[in-house]
Amino acid sequence: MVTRDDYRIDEKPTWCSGCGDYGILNALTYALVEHAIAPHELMIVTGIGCGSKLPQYMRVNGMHTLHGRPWPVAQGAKLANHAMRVVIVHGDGDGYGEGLGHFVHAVRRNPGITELVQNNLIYGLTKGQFSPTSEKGWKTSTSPEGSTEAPTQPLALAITHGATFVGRGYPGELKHLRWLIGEALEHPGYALVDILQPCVTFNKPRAYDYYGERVYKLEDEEGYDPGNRTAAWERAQEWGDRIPIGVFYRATPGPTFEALDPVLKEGPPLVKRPLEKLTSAQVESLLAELQ
Amino acid sequence: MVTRDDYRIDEKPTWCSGCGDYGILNALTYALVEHAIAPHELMIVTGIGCGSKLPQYMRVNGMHTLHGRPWPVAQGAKLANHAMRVVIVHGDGDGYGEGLGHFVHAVRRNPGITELVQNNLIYGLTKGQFSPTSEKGWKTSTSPEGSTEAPTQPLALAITHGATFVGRGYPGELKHLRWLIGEALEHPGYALVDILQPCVTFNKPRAYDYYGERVYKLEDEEGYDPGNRTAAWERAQEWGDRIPIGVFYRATPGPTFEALDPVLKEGPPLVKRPLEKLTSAQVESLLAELQ
Amino acid sequence: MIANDITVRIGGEAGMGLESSGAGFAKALVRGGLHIFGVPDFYSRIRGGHNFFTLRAAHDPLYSIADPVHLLLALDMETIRRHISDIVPGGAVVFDSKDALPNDLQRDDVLFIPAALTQLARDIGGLELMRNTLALGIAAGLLEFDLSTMEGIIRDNFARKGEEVVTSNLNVIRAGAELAAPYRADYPFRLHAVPDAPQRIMLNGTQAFSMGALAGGCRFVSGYPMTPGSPVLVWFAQNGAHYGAVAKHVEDEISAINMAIGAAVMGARTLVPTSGGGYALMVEATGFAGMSETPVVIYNAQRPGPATGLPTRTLQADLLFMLHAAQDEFPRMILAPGTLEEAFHLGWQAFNMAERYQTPVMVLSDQYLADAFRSLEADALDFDAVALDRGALLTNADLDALTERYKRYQITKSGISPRALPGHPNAIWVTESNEHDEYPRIVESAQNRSDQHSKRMRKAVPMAEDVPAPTWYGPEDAPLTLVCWGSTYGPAREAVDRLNAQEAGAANLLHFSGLEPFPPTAEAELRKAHKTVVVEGNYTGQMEFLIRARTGISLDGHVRRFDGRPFRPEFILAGLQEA
Amino acid sequence: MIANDITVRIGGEAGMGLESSGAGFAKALVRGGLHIFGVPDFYSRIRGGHNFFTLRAAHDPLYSIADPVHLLLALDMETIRRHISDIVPGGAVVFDSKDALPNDLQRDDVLFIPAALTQLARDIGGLELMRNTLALGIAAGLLEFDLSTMEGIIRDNFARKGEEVVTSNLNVIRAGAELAAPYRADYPFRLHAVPDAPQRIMLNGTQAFSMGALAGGCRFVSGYPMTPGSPVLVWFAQNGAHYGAVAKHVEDEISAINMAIGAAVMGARTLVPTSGGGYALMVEATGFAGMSETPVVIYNAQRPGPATGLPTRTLQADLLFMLHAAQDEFPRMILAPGTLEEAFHLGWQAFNMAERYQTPVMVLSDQYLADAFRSLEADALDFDAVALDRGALLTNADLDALTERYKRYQITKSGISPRALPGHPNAIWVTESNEHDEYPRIVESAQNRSDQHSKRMRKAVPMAEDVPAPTWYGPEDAPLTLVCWGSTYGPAREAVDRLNAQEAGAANLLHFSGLEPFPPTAEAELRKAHKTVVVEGNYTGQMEFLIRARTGISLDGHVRRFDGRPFRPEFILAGLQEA
Ligand SMILES: Cc1ncc(C[n+]2csc(CCOP(=O)(O)OP(=O)(O)O)c2C)c(N)n1
Ligand SMILES: Cc1ncc(C[n+]2csc(CCOP(=O)(O)OP(=O)(O)O)c2C)c(N)n1
Ligand code: SF4
Ligand code: SF4
Ligand SMILES: [Mg+2]
Ligand SMILES: [Mg+2]
Repeated sequence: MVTRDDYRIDEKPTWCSGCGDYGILNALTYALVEHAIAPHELMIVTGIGCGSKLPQYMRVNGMHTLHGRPWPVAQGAKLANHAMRVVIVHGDGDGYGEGLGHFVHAVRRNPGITELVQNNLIYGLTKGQFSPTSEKGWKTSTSPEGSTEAPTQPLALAITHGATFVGRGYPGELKHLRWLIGEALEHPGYALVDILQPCVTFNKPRAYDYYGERVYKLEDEEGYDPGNRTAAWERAQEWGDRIPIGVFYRATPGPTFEALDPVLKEGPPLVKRPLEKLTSAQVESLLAELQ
Repeated sequence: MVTRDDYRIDEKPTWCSGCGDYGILNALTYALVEHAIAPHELMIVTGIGCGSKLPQYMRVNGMHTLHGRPWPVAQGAKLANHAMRVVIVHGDGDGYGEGLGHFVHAVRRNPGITELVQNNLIYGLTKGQFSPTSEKGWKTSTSPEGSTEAPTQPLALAITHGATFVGRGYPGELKHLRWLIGEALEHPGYALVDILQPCVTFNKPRAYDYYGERVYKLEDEEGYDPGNRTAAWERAQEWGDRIPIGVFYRATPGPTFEALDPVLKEGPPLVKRPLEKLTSAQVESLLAELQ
Repeated sequence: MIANDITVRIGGEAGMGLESSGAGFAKALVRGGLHIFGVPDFYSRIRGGHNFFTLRAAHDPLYSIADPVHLLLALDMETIRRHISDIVPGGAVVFDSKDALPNDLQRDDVLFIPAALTQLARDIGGLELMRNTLALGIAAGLLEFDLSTMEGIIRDNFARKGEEVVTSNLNVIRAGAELAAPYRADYPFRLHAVPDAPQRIMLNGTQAFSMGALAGGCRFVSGYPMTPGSPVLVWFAQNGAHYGAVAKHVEDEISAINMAIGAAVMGARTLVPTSGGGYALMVEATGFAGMSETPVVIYNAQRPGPATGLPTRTLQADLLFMLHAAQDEFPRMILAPGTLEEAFHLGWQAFNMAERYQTPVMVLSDQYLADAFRSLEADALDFDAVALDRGALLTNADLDALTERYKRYQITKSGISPRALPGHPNAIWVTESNEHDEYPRIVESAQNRSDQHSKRMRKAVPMAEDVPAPTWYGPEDAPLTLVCWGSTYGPAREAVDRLNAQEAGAANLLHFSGLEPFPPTAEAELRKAHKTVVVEGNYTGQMEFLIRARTGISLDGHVRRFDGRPFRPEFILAGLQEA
Repeated sequence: MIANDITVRIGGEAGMGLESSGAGFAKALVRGGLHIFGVPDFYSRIRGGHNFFTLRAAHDPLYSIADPVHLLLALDMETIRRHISDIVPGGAVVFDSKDALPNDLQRDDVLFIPAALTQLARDIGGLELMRNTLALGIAAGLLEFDLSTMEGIIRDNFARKGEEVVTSNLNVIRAGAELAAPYRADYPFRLHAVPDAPQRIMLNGTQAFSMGALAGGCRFVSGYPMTPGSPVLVWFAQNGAHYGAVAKHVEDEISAINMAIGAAVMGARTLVPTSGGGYALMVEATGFAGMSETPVVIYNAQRPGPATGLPTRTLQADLLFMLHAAQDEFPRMILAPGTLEEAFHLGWQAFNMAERYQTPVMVLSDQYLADAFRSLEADALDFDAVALDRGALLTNADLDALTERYKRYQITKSGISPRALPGHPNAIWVTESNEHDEYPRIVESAQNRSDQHSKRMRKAVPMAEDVPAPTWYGPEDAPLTLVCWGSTYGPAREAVDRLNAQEAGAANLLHFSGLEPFPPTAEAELRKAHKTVVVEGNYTGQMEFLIRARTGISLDGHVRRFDGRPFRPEFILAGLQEA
């Protein structure tokens, strides 16, 4: 049995008190325990940012990589050892900014990877510049007169590129977030959970009180059908007085990227296969080409 | 008056005979002439690939940049001199592969730039690897058992991120392509024209005969309303026995990226302003902060 | 009573506002006629960790901080734990009386001043965060520094927050000063304001370089936030618009430099600020600027790596990286300012060089130079000296007169081809990334390649004449010569001063602020030295490597540091014992 | 009748199929018992331009092509225009009789053979494209090379296209041979098959390196197409699956290297093939591999730049770039094979080194080495010599026995920390990009930084013992020593042979295939030389720079080439006159 203690480590997070990342860490740990995933079966891949320090605050395998690059690292890890659970956790700047290209390319491959985005609509670690999800007009140190860019639409974008599990969570709704992460972990293909993460230091107007008033659950929404792709795309763009959380879109995924690979589609994970010298038959077949 | 001769240069394209890039070069030149845009008022920014050599085959200002990077170069050019027309021309590998992140970020800024994509569903210049728009299962030198990735959805992606002119052309429909490019050039904001470009050497199954049988014009489609964003998003994903060309989506754009810049919103283009030493008043105001 | 060369250190956790209080106190000292040198030491986190700000003040200009601390303002116990051993005998520690002082942190020769920092801040000011202000009040009281100057700073800084905030801050600082009074007799150090001192300015390397760049005509800045380079981006984002400079925070570093190149081709003077890890993503485009002969200035405030490394710390380990960055070869210039004055002057000169030679110019700063504050005379940033030279830029009249097809990459003896900005009907051309001929057309012949590559590389000849020559400091013909580059100048200079104070004529300093092209005078200067010791902030000795590669000269010794902390004179002097 | 050391060149436009016909002819010669050396010279375009394939054949092993051409097969007039002056007296030109031969291209001492190449190819074979085959038939006829061997190749190559294609190709080649008959009397050169020669193999550097890598346990290749590096990616995409190697063409170079790092951390031996411009985008991640101590092999087939440059040409100008790539410092190994055998052996050894030292290993190839074909003895690729050494890799049993928290970055004397692969319950750890302590936790203290940075850097000491030492070729103690690295070995070796043929003992060669860490024996070897001349393919002399930086030794002269073309022995000999 997996318990919370398995994930406990003697390390105090360096996040500000009140930061939404605590709730995410908490929800993730609970979901992992609930779904009986042990630390050694799991690899958490993060980028660079406040939230990306998360693997330091759990007892878990992690890769704390480069800003914007967890996606390729995670795909390499999954291909090399598809028996491991691979979960990406990173910020909006990391995932939807510097790493946006990787994100889209990864989504269309449907790797068996779960992605959680600590979306605080700001760059936290570098002290408060506007991010790719900041609203137009947002004033920050690098946009003193307000950002002039429309925010990215990561959920709509994932839906557009064939993602089959697209959700949004909010640490103010901790039970819901736990459930949502759990559903994502159980999804047999790529799953995205975007998380409204309050940054109490650099994005004060988008803190718990703001979301508290606006957030509603799609699961409570009469007639909302997460199987309707077009409706999901439309709903994914809703932002204002009402902000939806929950599962926007869910469908049965096709085979994953790793399952489609000619080498990996059968047999044990790549790194579990013995690493040996080529046999003489193999050498002969190689040399035959050269004669 | 601008004439075709203004654009003529004594340089034979290095494209294969029958390559769709000839038609695109032709249609672009005609559209420029029709819309009375003179070569010196225009900057064509390209990436790296077969089609990206285009500015060598016209008498025009060009920037033949790096693979995947025309977007940032073009935005820099436009910000520095917004009086110039800036047109991006590049391949699918360049624009939707290596450069995909820049593409999305640029779209959401709505710069006053027209983008034409020579989309041949293949890497031409590097001799035929699958591209981000290649269909799943496509066999190439780097996908001998067929690509395992779902293609990017650039049109749907642009619509999702607020583009207000999104079209697709086909050099087999030259008059239509000319018209389409012309409309894009006149659009007072960011405009995308994706172009089905037959590559007769490395993508023989997707040559003129294939498209000839499948392509239809949205302009001829009863009841199709390019003002309906959701319908446009759906239609943009149609690909198979019927392949739509024409204007998928058109709306009135907001102010452009350059028009929203605090420095550029008024006055002449940046590079037309005299470059002079700081005045003593300016120096004083700078030093005042330090006292 | 020692009233000169006093160091005050304030320490606590991230999020306690140390940076702004430290800077505020520093400014007060400067207004009080003192010279200061202030260095922040911060963790790469928003909360927690151990941050501190060291502020040294003296009557004469300072070039470095120094080890001994005269007054420690400890907002937490960790501060005492870390810095107690740096305190000079007779020095003092101010700490929050809510915390018990453990025995192992006590020292007999140090004055401990417990004060109810948190509680008083809350009671008097209404906000715990004001305990910094309280502590500074105590410092002012203890050092007998003029309180009204401190009050002036508070008024300036908080004016826009309303009279109430100003008043509560004033109350807090005054309370602090009063609190100090009973201890003054037992504390020997003083920081009296210097009457009739000229009005001076205080700034850090970020500001000096940014102002230099702006003065040098920089009108387009594109960057992506990365500590410690982003302060230049932020400076331009916040100040640029008033002076007609466009500043864009864009999606990534690749975009930042390519945007700058696009803008530069059109004719804007462009700057790309970053740190080493961000620069790593700009390597390909640096080559594009080299190939297309596009002027662009790249500013790298170095920090320790590799990879994410230590984001808020300092190092000088990107020299050889930037020197060789990008596939194949092209001429580039590398400038490494050692002082604020150099940061300002190389700031504007970089843009002239870039346009004169139509190639990338790199400015190597580091976290230490970027963040450390210094006082300067009001006229030290010599804006009058600034001159804008755009190099071989064709005017509209030149272009009107053009009768043949314009050759953007014309082969010339100097390697420099007259440059037209796009937009003129007579000069229609393509910025080329492929190898090309003069027009440029894409041409692959061996002869053309050889001609064009040689043309580009040839630009290094005139560039070498223009690169700043190494400069001497200290007595001629000293038996010991320290050799340094970039920000190490300050502490090395003070180390030399101290050596000469011990024994006149003992040491001098050869400082490089131009590293590529390698200054032609360098070899001769180096040969003048007797015993040479390189002082630089990296593990392998990059400057030593470069000097040996360029001149064959193996220097005699070195003092190196690679722990992310800036050099101090004491560190260098200790290192010299072993070098 | 000269029947040894004959050079045939076939030239025409891109799209005419020269590459495959050249390779086919070469293979036939090898099957005929001859040694060959074949070099493609191609434009960066799909159609047009001027491409040619040079094939030299001899009885003894060849290490280079040479200047004189004995037979030119000209598929267009441009081929004659460009190469007529390279033809030896008595040599011949085969050209398409549909084109008139201009007067200025005629030479009295050359035999011109007009043949209706296009028409006959169409008439006999049904396809104009078969004119290559026709021309090769003429070549075989003229050189009296055994036609049945050529026919064998045709059968092998076209078998899967059906009997009809085979037959028409055979008809075409036979027609060519017949066409040649009447000219044979006037043509003095012959390429007779060597009876009873052992069966040999023919391959290029791409194949040699790829096979070495595969043999060395490479099981994960991620890349993005870029000439001339992509052939390795394509090789693995097409062959890897048969041998259990995953090969992925991904969205860009940044992704390629980061994927490889992810896979390497999990335990796969990973390879990233690219060219310089692609590598430019991998710089940041190289540092991440350095910091996180992740083994990854990076293969760079160099081409001329900067920027897009000359995509299909060769150069050796990325040495210093790769040596210093990425912010701050970390140990790396740079290997530069000079021959196919070295490409094979360094190919597998690279993976051992990477895992042994847990750091990036870089293999520097170039377009010339990657694309040039050579014949080798059948057992020249010594697969038996391959040994797989995974270094300090903890076994499951080791991990089962672990009682304390696993320290991924344990401080050790050698700097190498025992490595666990993720997945074991006793070894739970985080691959860290920030500076970290042994576990690793993110720790910023000066002491920890110093300890961990030193630990990493220390690995360079054992690495230096493992880096290939420079090797000598030719007589000891010769008055002249050529010094080279990488692919220049072949032509330099032949230049040395020729010098010694002129005057016994005149010259030898010191070849570097290991460049970083700088081989400890290099200085002593260099000091043995009397007069040293560096032969290398770049403008500034990067090897000279490196040798001076590492040893202080200034070599005596150099022969350089930077026009994108490979060295040939004649070029070196001519250069020596000036060096
Ligand atoms: C290549 C590179 N560029 C820039 C940085 C500096 N940097 C560190 S974190 C960060 C942004 C963090 O924003 P986000 O991903 O939203 O995370 P948050 O801190 O908000 O959790 C940046 C720009 C870096 N480390 N690497
Ligand atoms: C950084 C970088 N990576 C790879 C390449 C090699 N390369 C040149 S063109 C190209 C792809 C071309 O595909 P596309 O953009 O679709 O253009 P096409 O040739 O099909 O017109 C590639 C991968 C390069 N020049 N630069
Ligand atoms: S700065 Fe914002 S995101 Fe970062 S730890 Fe603090 S509250 Fe959280
Ligand atoms: S390879 Fe394809 S895209 Fe390139 S020129 Fe030929 S037909 Fe056109
Ligand atoms: Mg964020
Ligand atoms: Mg393409």
